Order: sequence, then C-alpha cells, then structure tokens
Amino acid sequence: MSKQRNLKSVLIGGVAMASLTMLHMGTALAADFKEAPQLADKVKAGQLPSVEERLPKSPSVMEPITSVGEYGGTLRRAILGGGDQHNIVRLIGSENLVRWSPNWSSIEPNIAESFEVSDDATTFTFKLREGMKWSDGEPFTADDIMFWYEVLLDERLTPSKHPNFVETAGPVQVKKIDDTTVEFKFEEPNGLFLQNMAYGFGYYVVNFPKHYLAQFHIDHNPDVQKLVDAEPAAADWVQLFNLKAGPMHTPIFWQNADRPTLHPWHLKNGYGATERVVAERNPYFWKVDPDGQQLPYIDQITWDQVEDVEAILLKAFNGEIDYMARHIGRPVNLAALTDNKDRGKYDFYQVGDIPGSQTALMFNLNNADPVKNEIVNNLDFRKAVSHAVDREAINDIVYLGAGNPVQTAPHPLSPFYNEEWAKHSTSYDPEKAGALLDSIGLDKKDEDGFRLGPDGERFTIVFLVADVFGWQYPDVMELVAGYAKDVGLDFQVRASDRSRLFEIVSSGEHDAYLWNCPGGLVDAYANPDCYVPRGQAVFWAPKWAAWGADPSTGTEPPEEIKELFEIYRGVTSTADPAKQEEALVKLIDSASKQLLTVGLIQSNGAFGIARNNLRNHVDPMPIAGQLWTPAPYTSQFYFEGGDNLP
Amino acid sequence: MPQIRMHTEPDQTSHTVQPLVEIRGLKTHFFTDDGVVKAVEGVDLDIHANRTHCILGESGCGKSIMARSILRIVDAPGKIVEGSIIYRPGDGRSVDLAKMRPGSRDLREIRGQDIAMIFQEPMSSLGPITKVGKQIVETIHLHRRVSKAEAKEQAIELLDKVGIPRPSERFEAYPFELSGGMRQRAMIAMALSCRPRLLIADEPTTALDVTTQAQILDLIAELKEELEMGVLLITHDLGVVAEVAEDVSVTYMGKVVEKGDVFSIFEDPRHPYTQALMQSVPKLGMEKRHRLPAIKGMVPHPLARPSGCAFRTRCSQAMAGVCDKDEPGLLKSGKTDVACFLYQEETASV
Amino acid sequence: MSSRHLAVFLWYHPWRATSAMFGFLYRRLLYMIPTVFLISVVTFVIIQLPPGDYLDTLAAELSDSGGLDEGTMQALRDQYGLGQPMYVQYLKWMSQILFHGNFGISFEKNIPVNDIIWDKLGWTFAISLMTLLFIWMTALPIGIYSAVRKYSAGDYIATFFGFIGLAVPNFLLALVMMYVAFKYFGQSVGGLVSPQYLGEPWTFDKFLDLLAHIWMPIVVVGTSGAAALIRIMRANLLDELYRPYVVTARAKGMSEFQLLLKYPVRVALNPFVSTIGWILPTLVSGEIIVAVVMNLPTTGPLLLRALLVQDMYLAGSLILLVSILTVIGTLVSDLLLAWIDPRIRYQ
Amino acid sequence: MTVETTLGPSGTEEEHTPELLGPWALMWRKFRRHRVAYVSLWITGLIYFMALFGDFLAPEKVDETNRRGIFVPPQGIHFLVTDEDGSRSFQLHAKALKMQVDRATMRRSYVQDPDKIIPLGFFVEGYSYEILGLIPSKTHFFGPKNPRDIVYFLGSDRLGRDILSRIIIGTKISMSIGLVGIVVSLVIGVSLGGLSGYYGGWVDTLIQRLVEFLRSIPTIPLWMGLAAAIPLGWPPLYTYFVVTIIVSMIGWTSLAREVRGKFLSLRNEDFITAARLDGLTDWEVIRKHMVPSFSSHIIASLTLAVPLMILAETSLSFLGIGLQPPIVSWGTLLKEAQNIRSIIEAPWLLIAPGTMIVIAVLALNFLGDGLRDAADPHAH
Repeated sequence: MSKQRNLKSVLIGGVAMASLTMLHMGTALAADFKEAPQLADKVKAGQLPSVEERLPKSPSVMEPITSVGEYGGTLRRAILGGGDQHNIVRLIGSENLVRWSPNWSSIEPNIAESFEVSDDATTFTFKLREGMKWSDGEPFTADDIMFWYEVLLDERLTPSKHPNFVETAGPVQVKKIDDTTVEFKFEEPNGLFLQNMAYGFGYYVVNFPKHYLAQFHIDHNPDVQKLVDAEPAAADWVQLFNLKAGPMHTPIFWQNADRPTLHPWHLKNGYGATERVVAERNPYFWKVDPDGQQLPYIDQITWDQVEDVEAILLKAFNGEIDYMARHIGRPVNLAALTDNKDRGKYDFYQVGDIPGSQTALMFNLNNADPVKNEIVNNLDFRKAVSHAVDREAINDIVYLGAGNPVQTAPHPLSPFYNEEWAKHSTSYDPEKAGALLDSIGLDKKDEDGFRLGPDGERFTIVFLVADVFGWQYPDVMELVAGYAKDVGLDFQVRASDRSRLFEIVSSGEHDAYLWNCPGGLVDAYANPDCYVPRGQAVFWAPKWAAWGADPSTGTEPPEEIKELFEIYRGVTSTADPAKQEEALVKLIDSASKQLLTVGLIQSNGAFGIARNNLRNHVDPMPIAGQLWTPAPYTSQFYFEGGDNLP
Repeated sequence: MPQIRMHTEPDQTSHTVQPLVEIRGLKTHFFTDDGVVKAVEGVDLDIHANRTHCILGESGCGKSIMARSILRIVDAPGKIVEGSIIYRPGDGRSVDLAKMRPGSRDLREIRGQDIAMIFQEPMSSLGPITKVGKQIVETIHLHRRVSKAEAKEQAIELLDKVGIPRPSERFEAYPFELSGGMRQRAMIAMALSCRPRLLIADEPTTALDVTTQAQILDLIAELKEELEMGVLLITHDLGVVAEVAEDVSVTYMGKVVEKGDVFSIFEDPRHPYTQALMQSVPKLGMEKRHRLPAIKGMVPHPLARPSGCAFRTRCSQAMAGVCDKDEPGLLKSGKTDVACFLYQEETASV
Repeated sequence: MSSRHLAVFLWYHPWRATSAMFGFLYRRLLYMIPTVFLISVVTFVIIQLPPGDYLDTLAAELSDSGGLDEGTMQALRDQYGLGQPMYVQYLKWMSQILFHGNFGISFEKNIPVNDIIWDKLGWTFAISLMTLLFIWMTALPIGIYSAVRKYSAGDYIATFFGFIGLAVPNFLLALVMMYVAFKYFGQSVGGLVSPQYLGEPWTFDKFLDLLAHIWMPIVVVGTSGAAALIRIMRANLLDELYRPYVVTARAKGMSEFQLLLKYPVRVALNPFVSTIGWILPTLVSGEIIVAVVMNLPTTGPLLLRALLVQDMYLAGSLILLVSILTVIGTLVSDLLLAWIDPRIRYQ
Repeated sequence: MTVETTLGPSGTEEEHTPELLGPWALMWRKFRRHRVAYVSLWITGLIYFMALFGDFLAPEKVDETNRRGIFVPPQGIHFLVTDEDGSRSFQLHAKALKMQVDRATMRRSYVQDPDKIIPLGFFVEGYSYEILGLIPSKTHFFGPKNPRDIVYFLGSDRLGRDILSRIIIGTKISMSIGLVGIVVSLVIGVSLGGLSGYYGGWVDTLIQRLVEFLRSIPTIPLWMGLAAAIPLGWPPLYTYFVVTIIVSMIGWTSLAREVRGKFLSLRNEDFITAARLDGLTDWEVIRKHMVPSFSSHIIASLTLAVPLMILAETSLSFLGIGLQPPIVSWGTLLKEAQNIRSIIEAPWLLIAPGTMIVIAVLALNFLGDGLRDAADPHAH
C-alpha cells in the first residue's frame, strides 16, 4: 500500500538518541533579518523595536520542509465550542525547550539553543537563547524557568506534581547556572526525561512568564488582594494565580489572552466566549528561515467556533478550512471529502496517527466482582474472546479494510515490530474459543444459549463504549457483542458519552470498555500504558496502576505484572538507547503474551486536508497522544502567493 | 291531477301598492352527503310595507331558511335552486335577490340598509368580544358616510330608542355584560340603525322570558309604525302571531300550507295542520284539567319526505289514494288560501 | 363620593377595563413569586442530578492529550469550591443573584456567567421573536384559509404540509436545508453571518448578510410551530365560523373578508397569543439541537455544552433565566389574552 | 304549543328512519364519513400489525451484518425473466449485485451482475423466530427464495444491515415504548385537570400555578439530567422507559388544561346540575356523567400524543440520551443517518425511516383529528 510506504520513508522509527553530547544547531548566520510587512510598518511608525532587537542573538533557524516561504494570509480553521483546546494547543502551543524532528526520529533544540545530557542520564542542562523575548517584548531568561520551579515546589499552588518532574526521591532539582543556563538534576537515572521535555507536557517549564505572573503571587506581590477583589472568578490569591497560570492543555490557558507566551501566534481573544478565536503573529517570535526571514509567515490564524462536527465538514467542502485533520480526517469522511476537493480547493495530507491499537477490548482486571474478576484474569478467557471475534470482518465493515486486524502491538512501521505479537491469538476460530471457555469452567449454558458462570448465574460482561475519535466504537462493539453471542458470551453494550464513560472507568466500577492503546510507534517508550499498568489513564487495571505509582495504595498485582514493572524500570533508568530498546522489547514481548488487552484493529494512519497553496506543512505528519504536532513546525507554513486561495 | 299553481294576488282592499318583497316559487335545497334536503320547496310570499307578516310553523319546517334565503345568508351546502325574490327598493326599480351573487356589493348594500334581520339567540348573535356600541357604529359606517362622532351619537340615540337605560354607558358595554332582553334590544337597535324598509325577525323572543317577550314585541310593533317598515316575523308561537301579525303564512316542511290575514286564520283555519296548531293552544276559560291535544307524530325526517302531501302522515283526515299521490296546490278556500285536497274539489266545483 | 358611588363610577366608567386589568396583573405578579422560587430550586436540582461534576468531564477530556495530571486536577477542584453540600451551594448562588446580580462563574470558561449569557440570550430572544412573527405570518392566513375553504384542495394541501411539518424532526430539516444551501446555493453554512463578518463591527453589509442567513433557522425552528398553529387555528376558527354572530354580521351587510377578520378570527386568535408564552421554552429546549446543527449563537448550544460538562452555574443560570422569561412570556400572553378577550378579565 | 329545538341550517340527520343510536355508534358513523381519518385508521392498524408480527414481515435478521453489502442502494423488484431461448416468463426477482471498492476514496459501489438473479417469493424460508414469542417459525412473508441470498429492498446501512427489516422491527419499540408514559400523563392530566375545573377556587389556582411552573421548565435539560442520573448499568431500554415515565409526570399539563376547560363548561350544564340534585356525590357525577361526555376527546388526545412521542424519541436519540444501539427504533435509525456522509452517499438511510415516521405521524394525527371531529357534537 502506497500510504504505508510513504509513511515509512519518514517515520523511520528508532529514536536517534545519539546525541548524549552537546547538540548545537545552526547558530545565527544571517546578519540582516527580514520581517513581515505588517510588522515593518509598525517598526516604521515607532510602535515596535526593529526586528534585530526583537529576535534573540541566535534565533532558531528552521530548515524548510519544502521551501523558503513568503509572508501573508490567514490560516482558517474551525473549533468546537467547548473542550476543543487541543485544536489550538497542537497548532501553536507546543513550543518546548526541545522538539522532535519533523519525522519523530530525533530530538532537536527548540527554545533551548542547545542541551546536554550527562552520561548517567541524571543531569540535563539547557542553554537558552540570549536576548529572547516573550510575546509582549519582555526578556525570557532562566528566571522564568526558576519561577516555574518555585511554583512547582509550592505546596499551596502545586499540591501534586506532574510525574515528568518527580521521581521516587521527590521533585527534580532545578538550578539556574546563569541567565541563560538551567540545569535539571535527578537522583536516579531518568532515561526518558529529554523525550518527555520534547513531548507535549514539556510545556510547563517555558510557560511561566515571571514578569506577568508574579503580580498574582502573594510572595511577590503583597497587594495581590486588590487583584483578587477585581476578579470575580477567584476568591483568594491561590485561585487567582491558578486562573492566570492555568495549564496550557486546559481551557483556562486559552481563555487568558493577556498571558505572554513564546508561541508563534498570540491569542487576541479568549477561547470560548466569542464566535471566532483569532491568533495574531507574535512579533517577538524567535524562529527564522535560512534567509533570515522572521517566522511565522502566516499573518494570523482564525478558528470559527462551531457546535457540530458536520458543520466543519461542510466548511471544508466550501473551502473555508485551510488546514485541518482534527475532527474530519476519518475514513468515513474520505469519499465525501474527495468529491468536494475541487470545490474546496484542498488536497489531502497523511497523518501518522498510529496507536498500538485503534480499538481494543479492555477488561477491568481489577473487577470488584470476585467471580468476574477471576474469569477475566484467566488468560484463556481473554484468548477465547480474542479467537471469538472476526477481526477481518470488523476491519472490512467498519473501517473499509483500512486497518490491520491485529493485537495491541507495535505497528509494522515501528522498529520493534514483531509479527508474533501482532498475530497472537488473532485467528477467527469460534470453536477454539468455545473449547477454551469450556475449559475454564464456563461450560454450562442457559436456555438462551449463554454461558453460566461458576456461581450458576449467566456470565455477563457490561461493555462501556463512547462514540469518540470518529472511530465508530459503538459499531465495533455491536459487532463484537454479536461474535460473543455466537460463542455463548453475554456482552452487554452500554453506549454513553465520553465524560460519562470516563467517570465510570475512573471509579473502577466497570467490567470492560472499548478504547485505544498508545504505543504503536516510538511513543511506546514514554506511553506504554497497555503494556504495563503504569500511569493515571490505565483503566484496564486501575488498582495495579495505583500500586505501581505508590505501593501503599491500590492492590498488589500478581508476579507476572510485577515483573512488567521491573522490566519497564529498565527503560527509564538508563540513558543508553540500546539498553532502553532492549528493555522495551522485552516488556512488549512479556505483555503481549499475557494479552492484557484484546486488540482488534490497528490503524494505518489518518489524513488531513490542506488548501492547495498551503506549503511547507509536514506530510506525512506524525502525531500521538503526547506528540502535539504540527505545533513546533506550524510557523513555517505559508501560502504560495502570500494569501489564501479565494 | 295536474298541479295547479295559482298566484295569489295581494288583497287589493288593504294594500293598493305593490308588495315590498315578492317571493315566487322559492326552492332552497341542501345538498348533503346523504341526499338533498328540500328545506324550502316552492314558496310564494308577499311582504308589504308597514305590515307584519308572520310565518308560523313547527320547528324544522324551513321557516328560518326561508327568511335567510331573502338575505341570501343561507350557509353551505344550502342553495336557492329555483324561484325569485323580488325586492322593490321604493324608487320604482325592482331587483331579484335570488339572482344576485351572494356577497356581491349590491346585495351587501341591501343587507342591513334596506333589509335588516334579528335572530333568535341574543346571547350569541352579538360578537362576543366587541363592545355593543362598536357593533352598532360599525353597521352605520357600513351604509352611511358619517363621522365617528356622529355615528356614535346615532348609536346612542338608537339604544335610547329601543329602551335601553343609560345608553351612553351601555354603548361601552360588552355583550356578556347585558341581560338577554337588553341584548335583543341592542340587536334591534343595530338592525334599525339604517332605517331598513324590511325587518326580518327570526324567532326574536323565543329565548326570552315572557315579560321581556312582550316588551320586545311591543317595541318591534312600535318601531314598525314609526319607521313604516315591513316586518317578517318568524315564529312557532301562536300567541305571538295573534299579538302582532297582520298577515300569516303557515308552513309545513318547506311549503306554505295556508295563508291569509290574521283574523281569517284564527277565525276559520282550514288546513288540518293549522287546525291542529290552533287546538294545541290553551284558550281562556278552558277547564283546568283539559288535556291539550298534540299533533300526533313528529315532523318527518327531511330526507324522508312523504310523497304527495307532506302532512298526510300526521293528518287525521288524510285520504288514502289522494293525499299520497299528488301535492295539493295553494287555492282559495274560504277567507284563506289552503293547500289541501279536502278543499280542492270544493274550490274546483265553484 | 361614597365608596359605593366610587364603585359604581368605576364600573361604568370607561376606565374600568383598565382597573380590572390592574387587578389581574397584580394577582398574576403575586403568583409569579412562588413559581419563580420553585423554578430556581428545581433548576438547581436538575443541574445537580447527574453524578460527578465538571472536573470529571475535564479529566475525561484531558486524557486525550496523553495522560492525566493529578496536580492539575487537585488545583482545579479547589478552584471551583465543589464538594460543599447542595443547599449551601444553592443558597450561595441565589443570594449572589438576588443581592449582587451575580450568576456565578462558568467553570469551563472561567469568566462570570454574566459575561457570556446576555449576548446569547439576546440572540435567542431575537430569533424567538422573529420565529414568532414567521409562525404568525404563515399560520394565520393558512389557518384561516383552511378553515374557510374546509375540505378544499387547498385545505388538504395545507393540512398535509402542516402534518409533514409536524412529523419531520426539525434537526433533520436543519441538516437537509444546510446541505441544500451548501450544495445548490453555495452559501457558507452554519452561523448567522458569513465567516468574513465574524467578529467584525456591525455594518449595513453585515446586516444584509445576517438577513441572508437568519431565515433558515427561523424557518426550521418555526415550521413545526407554524404547522401546529395552523391546525389549532383551523379547528378554532371552524368552531367560530358558524356561530350566530357571524350570520348577524353578514346580515348587516359586511363583506365576508371584513367580517371574518373582525369577528371569528379575533375570537379564534387566543392560541396565537398563547404562543408568546411557549415559544421561548420551545426554542431554547426543543430547538437546542437545531442551534447545534446550524451553529447558531443562541443559548441552546451553550446550555447543551454546559449540561454535558456539568458547568453548573452556567447551566443553572440559563435554565433559570429561560424559565423566568417563560413565566414572563406567559404573563404577557395572558395579559394580551385578557386585553383581546374582555371575558377573561372578569373571571 | 310544541317547542322543539330547531334544526340548524344544515340540520340533516343521515338516517332515513329515525332510530336512536348510542353515542359510540353515532361517533363511529361520523368518523367513517371522514375518509382521510378512516384510511388513517387502517394505516395505523397496519403499523401495529407490523409491530406485532415484525419478524414474520422482515425478510432479514435485524442485526445481520454483511461485509459485501455495505451501503447498497435500494434494490428494485422485477417481474419478468428472459430465459435462454429468449422467451419471457413471470418470476419475481431482484438483480444480484457485485461490490466494487475504490480504495483511494474508500467507497463501495455496486453494479448489477447480469448473470445472476435472485428469485423472490411469498412465504419463504428465512431465519428462525417465534411468532408473538410463542410459536417457532421460519416462514417469512416476502423475500428471496434462497435463504442465503440477501436483497435490500430499501437499501442497507454502513454495516450491511437491511433497512427494511430494521424499520419493520423498529416499529415495535417506536410504537410502544412511550405508551405507558402517555397513559401516566393521561391519568394525571385528567385527574388534576378535572379537579381544577370541577372545584375551581383555590384548588384551581394551585393546580394552575403548578401547570404554569411545569410548563416553564425547559424539557431538554430535564431529560438530560434525568438520563444522566440513571445508573449506566441499567439496560438501555429500561432506562429509556423510566425516563419517559418520569417525563410524562410533567407532560400532562396541556391535557390538564383541556380537561379543565371541558369541566368548566360542563359544570354548568343542566344535566350535571340535575345529576347533582339527584343526590349523586361529586365523584359519581364526575365518573358517571362528566368523564363519559369527553372520553372521546381523551382518545383523540391519546392518538395525538403517540406521534409526539415518536418525535421526542428521535430528538433524544440525537442528543444521545434516547434509545441507543443495539436497540432498533425509528429514532435510532434516523439518528444513524444524521450526518453529511449519509445525505451525500446513502440518502435512503434518511428517506426510508423518515418517510415511515412521517406516514405514522400523519396517520395518527389524521386519526386523532377524525376522532375529535366525530366526538365533538358541535362539529360541522
């Protein structure tokens, strides 16, 4: 399939963690910088310092994806009225100290001019760019990072801290070496820290403009109460501070257009309160192209607020969307989008959205019901379910044959791909399934043909399912329930909305649910959620996950699960890529044999649409749960001809 | 026997002028899903100015339809299928109302202005949510070019004339604030607002108590004299007839069975139906325990009209082989005109 | 003047209608107080009915971005002061509304509810009014026609389309209309103005553009209402058309058209006036979906979203305000009814 | 002096022989003359027949998916086949289809297979089911003669399921699930409306305020709140059933207003006064004299409530709080079709259930109208 080949050429897979030594990317070479005409006018009018003063001494020079661009135009998108902040985050928000290369293969400096990792993977030193400025023109220095660190340590403001910055011994030690150098130090080796800093959640460190946020902090501004009084949404200074310094991946951040950022565009109005969100060019943005033109090329970005995904589709047909994959890039829409290509003057680009499993059956292995718990924890039961479903048919019917009918496992494009894992117990064999079920004590049936549990009652598993991501989960679940019925298993389907589902699974009261699994590509390093019950979103074994995070909580898992934790420690505790890979492969191998989740279909990627004259966008564009693309590269997008197509 | 139709000439002694309204051979039928209901089946009638003509008959005899036919306000599916209604506005012209398009301007000018009508139910015959005064003023404005103030003045005058106390206050009242009698007075005031030449009163007193009945009848009589208008009064009440009528037509199933002046009818009723009606009224000096004879049976269903003479099914003197064969025509017999085979040979032999 | 005289004077004075109206108004206003109180309580119960709170929703959404962060959650939980007993929350909310006009904070948007809703309520109100006009303008003539020409071809056509209007779910109509507008007229879809006017100041061109868009939601939202009203108008008018007072008017020499409008139609108008009372809850509640599909800047999508994510004060305030507006709408329609039909005043 | 009520201008009784008919017989006679309503009665009857004998009428199993039959457009029924020797003979059949997949656009299209026809027939063998849940059977009213063939008379959906069968099977749920709710609101509406109209005074004021209050609460938030408050573990049909009942507890207001109006006007009628003077208790007066005099009106209200219920179900399904798959109802069918993709690629998904809903609603509305007209002694 041509799509796969294409993707393969870019997503070469293995993380080139080669650079344990100093990585230094092209320092300033252009003596004379150029700027957008609209900014030049402002400079002339004296409203803005010259471009040389605005840029850091050594701006980040972006290698063009295809060609050097030209200024102008508005990038038009649509955004849902609520809960769609990632529409903004992933387009402009993800500018961290370091970034992944466009093909997700290596880590490059971004806000940091350079970085250094100690051999034992405990000390990480970032060199910042001298003269770099926030979007309001104030300097960005190590003090801003230290201010973030202060907030992190402050129990009043951050009672519980993001796992990226904590280890068993406690929070990371952050030290300001000088105005442009910051050092992060861990007690134990943290082999994934640099990756985590390049992934989405690395944003925390560089989003705390001290000059702006200090006014809301009682230690820095004793008069903060006045500001509290003026803000109806806050009752005390902690609330006020949290309101003004909200996390970037939550709506709060994007509702406050006053907060200075390091993003290529800066919001003009808050998200949620108006019909259109507008982001304007950040005149102090710190990236340039090889010709010395200050980025971004595109003047502004607009998000028209809509309430229904169908409206986005119609807007796309009408040529009112310039670049978008979110909400519309699903196989079901492909035919209609193809039909309207000429009308909307757009074409497709590939999105490397490749999870470990796009649709996986997740049994709650910590079920509160002892009877159910015993059965679902039996590997033969999960094997039986796996043999009972016809993955080929599901793939054909629901996904038009676009996916791979395999278990939760690395994708063929991944360096860890192993056919054995992918094909483990995937054959459609109801007889074998029946025999397996008979063998584990589910051999009696009631008059409707459903198997009885050891307690003599009908053995029923209630599956929660929500229609999310456009992957037609309810349809898949309906088919699965049909196959289960064929082998005498009573799978009850409960369709719900996402938050309702989430609420139930987080309370651990569920039998099972249908969701996806990360870890199809190299994100398996940082996000092995389906290979080891580690993390806060592991709802197939919430109590083991709790135990894994803190052995005084949750339930102690059986030996084979404990072993998984142990193996994964091998990934995190070293900075040696070879050892990391070795450990990870071992982890997946062990997890795969246990069929922790029953994967059904694995995606081969999605697509997006880009207007015909939009250049320099990444195609195919890798994306993942924590890989918030196209953000670090959006500033390079440009319209050929300097404006949108009419 | 061939049907004989005789045009009864108006009594030359009492009326030298031509009748105000001259109805000839009027047939009004209702075309229902179940068949044709012949509500008015060949009626001749003369109404004279300054005289009161009563139409007498039981309920369901087509009296109201006859009256409504004159103004052409018979509701669908009713239709005039034959006959003429000649109206003489007094300027020498004569128009055939039966030939006019219902709802045409000419017809509408005659309604309310030349010929006015009052109805049986004063409770529901006035617009329920429009002030009484306004309804009268509206009628005046329809036919007279006068200012608002003048119209109001006239209306209050009219209310006063029909005997409504405190007319200027009542002008502002809604119908539901008035008693039945008052409402009928208001109706009369409205009907008289353009000084009509003919007033059709369709059972104007049926729904009222006895005292009020008398008052209203007196009022109509008074106003008739004053305005010199003709009055067509429809009633089933012989008492009313006796009190106000000058001419009387007795109807049965859409036909006039006997007609004449009031005295002749009361003195010497000829038609068995008229006779039966007369007998059903208590008379002064009658013994207390005297049982009033009722007419036997009920009026037949309009769709089940008996052949021949329609009354034969209830007639004590019906002649088999005669009455069920042909319909009797209206012929002079005694002082009245009668449509009955009992008298036809007698007349013929004369 | 003695009190008896005064009473007589008032009774017969032309103003008495007005005084009766005042009594009616006074009574009705008094009744509104317990009603509104009950509404506020029930509103609060409704928004508290679903288990969980806004933070559960937020947590669900954040899981999309690659994981949950307990620190963020904890800070937010403190932020919103969730977890107090329900009656405390209610009392706090009500006292803020009553004494400060403060409807609370939207959790999801982090701005006072006051800053969000009035604009949207304005649009809702405007569209309601226009829909009302549309309903009246279509239902009145068609209803009258259907009644007067009962069982004519026109009546059957009107009846048929009326029932179709009743039978087709309006969001379906919205979707199909949007698609047709897009496919055959090339119109930009959704919203009330074209994208180029979004967020721009009001100009005449923008107003024209608004007119080019706004008819669609009005037709979609109004269709079922109009259809229902046509049926009601037809039935009511049929009841009135054969009343004696109509014959009286005809006998007076009034033209059919004149008498129709002056008498039976006026009497049959009651349900039209009643629409004022129910149009607002219908628009806000029944037409939430239309607003979502057609992307209207009304309260509908805002309310739906607020309910879904359990943005408690925003949802509560919207329901409360809409309910109160409905009570006021009912009052207005009752007053109008009393004005049109004097019989009601004296009941 | 004979005083009778005058016959109205159109005073025409239809029977030639004056025989006394009971009110129900009179109503029936009147009703039958309303032709559209009479036809609607038959259609309604057919729909309920469909609800009762769905499995018999449905050619395919309702949840039977088919990899080779996704988005098949409606297939026509043909009558004549040409034999090899060129002669034509009568044989009900449908043309067999071949699926073609366009991988680039992920679109399936179908072309007729000229070599193959699918013979159709009545009372054919198909999947096994139980008539009325009692008698096992394999006979289906109409369909392909070979049980292994599938013909999509109204097209198929995204999972290759037969729309015709789904519509037929969905009838049962759509036409029944809300009925209990309707009965609940009927009982409350009639009792409270009756109390309000019969006693007047403070009872009336109180009930009227209650009605006003209930009417001013927007219903969708209430539905959503209720639906979310019900535990997800409950079977979806049960959940929906409970929600309809709760909602019907506040949905009685318009009926109560009508009943109140009726009571108000009846209260002063002579026959009620007479009954009261006869010494009947209030309850007896209501039960024996007042309720019968507008029971026909109640029946009409009932028929008019059913279409509202069908529409409410579709709206709620749209919001995701109505019925959910795998339950099949007209609302869920319509919900599945509510996207641009269906409108463009498979309009039959929208048209078929949409038409069915329109037909049902029209029939029930006309039926209700006819009943009301027939029941109303003042109708013209």
